[in-house]
Amino acid sequence: MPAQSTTDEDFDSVHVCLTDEPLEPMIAATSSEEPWLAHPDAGAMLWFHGVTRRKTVQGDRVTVTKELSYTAHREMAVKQLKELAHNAVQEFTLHRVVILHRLGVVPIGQASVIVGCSSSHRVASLDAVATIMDRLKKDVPIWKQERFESGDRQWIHPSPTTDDPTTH
Amino acid sequence: MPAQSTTDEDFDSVHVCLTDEPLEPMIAATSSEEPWLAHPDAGAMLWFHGVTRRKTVQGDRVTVTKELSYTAHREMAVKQLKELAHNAVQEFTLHRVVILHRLGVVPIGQASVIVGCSSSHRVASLDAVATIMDRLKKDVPIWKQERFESGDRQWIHPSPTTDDPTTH
Amino acid sequence: MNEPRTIEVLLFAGASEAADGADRVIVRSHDHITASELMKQLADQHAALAPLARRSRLAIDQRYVSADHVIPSGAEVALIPPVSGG
Amino acid sequence: MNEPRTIEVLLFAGASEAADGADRVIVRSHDHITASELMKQLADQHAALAPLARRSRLAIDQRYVSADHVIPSGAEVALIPPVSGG
Repeated sequence: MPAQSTTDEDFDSVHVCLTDEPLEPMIAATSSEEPWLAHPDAGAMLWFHGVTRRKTVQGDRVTVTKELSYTAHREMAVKQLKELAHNAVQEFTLHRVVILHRLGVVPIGQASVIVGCSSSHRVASLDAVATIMDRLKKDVPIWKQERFESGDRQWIHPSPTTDDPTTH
Repeated sequence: MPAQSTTDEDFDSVHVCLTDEPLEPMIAATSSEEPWLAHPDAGAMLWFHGVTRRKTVQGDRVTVTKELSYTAHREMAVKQLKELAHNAVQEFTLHRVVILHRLGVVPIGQASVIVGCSSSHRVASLDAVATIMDRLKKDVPIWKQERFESGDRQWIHPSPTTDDPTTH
Repeated sequence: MNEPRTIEVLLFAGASEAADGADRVIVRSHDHITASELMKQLADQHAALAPLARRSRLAIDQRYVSADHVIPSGAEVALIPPVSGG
Repeated sequence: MNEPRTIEVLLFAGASEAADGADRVIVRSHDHITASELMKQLADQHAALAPLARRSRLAIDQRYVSADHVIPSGAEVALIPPVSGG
């Protein structure tokens, strides 16, 4: 949706951030009162953390990841994340949407992406988080490089036939 | 599933709590490192908060809730929540499950229930949280009393034809 | 067989409210009674509970039981009205 | 018309790696060129980028464009290989 379709209220309901810093402290700083998702008419709040995983199992093959590193077309990615968030507010009648994505090296067990939604009922937030993640992984110009324990490094450019094996 | 079907590893993966205290500080105390959901092979962590909502819209009718109050068959509810969590671990191949439910008065904006899941991929956690909430609301002996701004109070005993209007 | 017996039934939420706030009621019954028979006697002997009891389940020793389940002596018996947790 | 022109194309991730780490390449082109024509010229003039370019999209001023989109002069042009964020 073009920017003119978003209202002021809609603007306030969205928080998007692309950062080189760890995401967990940003969430922790607000989590006890959850101001980012709080709204008196919100009956459901949902936080999704996409985290760097150690092991990837594909059939019989197990690969061991040391860490992931992310890069982006930053300006375009922020624009697209905002658009994605605003569209989700409209489409799923959300009260709040938060999308945070980390760039640079993300060690095992830490979050590369955090998506938060609040809505009157839980189904809207569950559907919205699923949809936001699907669209983010399809369209937003962010790329991950997998760094294996073996020392090998590989940029991930999934095609319809070779899926991203490290996906959350 | 009967208790004997759960292994030690399975037991460690589940954390269930029924409490008269606010849930948010329990989560905040662990959220920055998330030990409850952390696992080196977890690629996805999901936290759902079911929160007391101010307004309930049913067609043209809007009711304003002052607060909710919850009661339970405590011992039976804890047993069932554990069983529910263990079943979800098996069914959705989860690494961790957390289910917290608050009893007593829950003011607007505070959580009555928090469900957390971690899994290798996000779809498993999204499906698990949806399923756990559906089953919790169908079978676990916990009841809410709605307390309106008008002073009226009403125990909620949903039937197939009259759904729970205050549901998350 | 079928000796007279009293059974204590735990009440919660709207059921407790319907029984003027009592957290349990006594049902006069007999041995070898089934869950569905007990539900009928409960409704007969405590009319205020009848409407909600019709929509409730019975839990024996903290498990839901089927209609033909025979209630063991000494078991915990609980009337579980439609739940609304979450 | 169709005056000679050079177009700078931004590179990311595997595309930048294929260009020995460069964050952009120059494509010799002409005015009124479309996105699909530019993609072809990019692949012709920078063979190392060809395999990935075939699977990539073009973004003009930070929006994905269709194959027949004419590239305005002065626009930001970016080669967007299949993304893998999240």
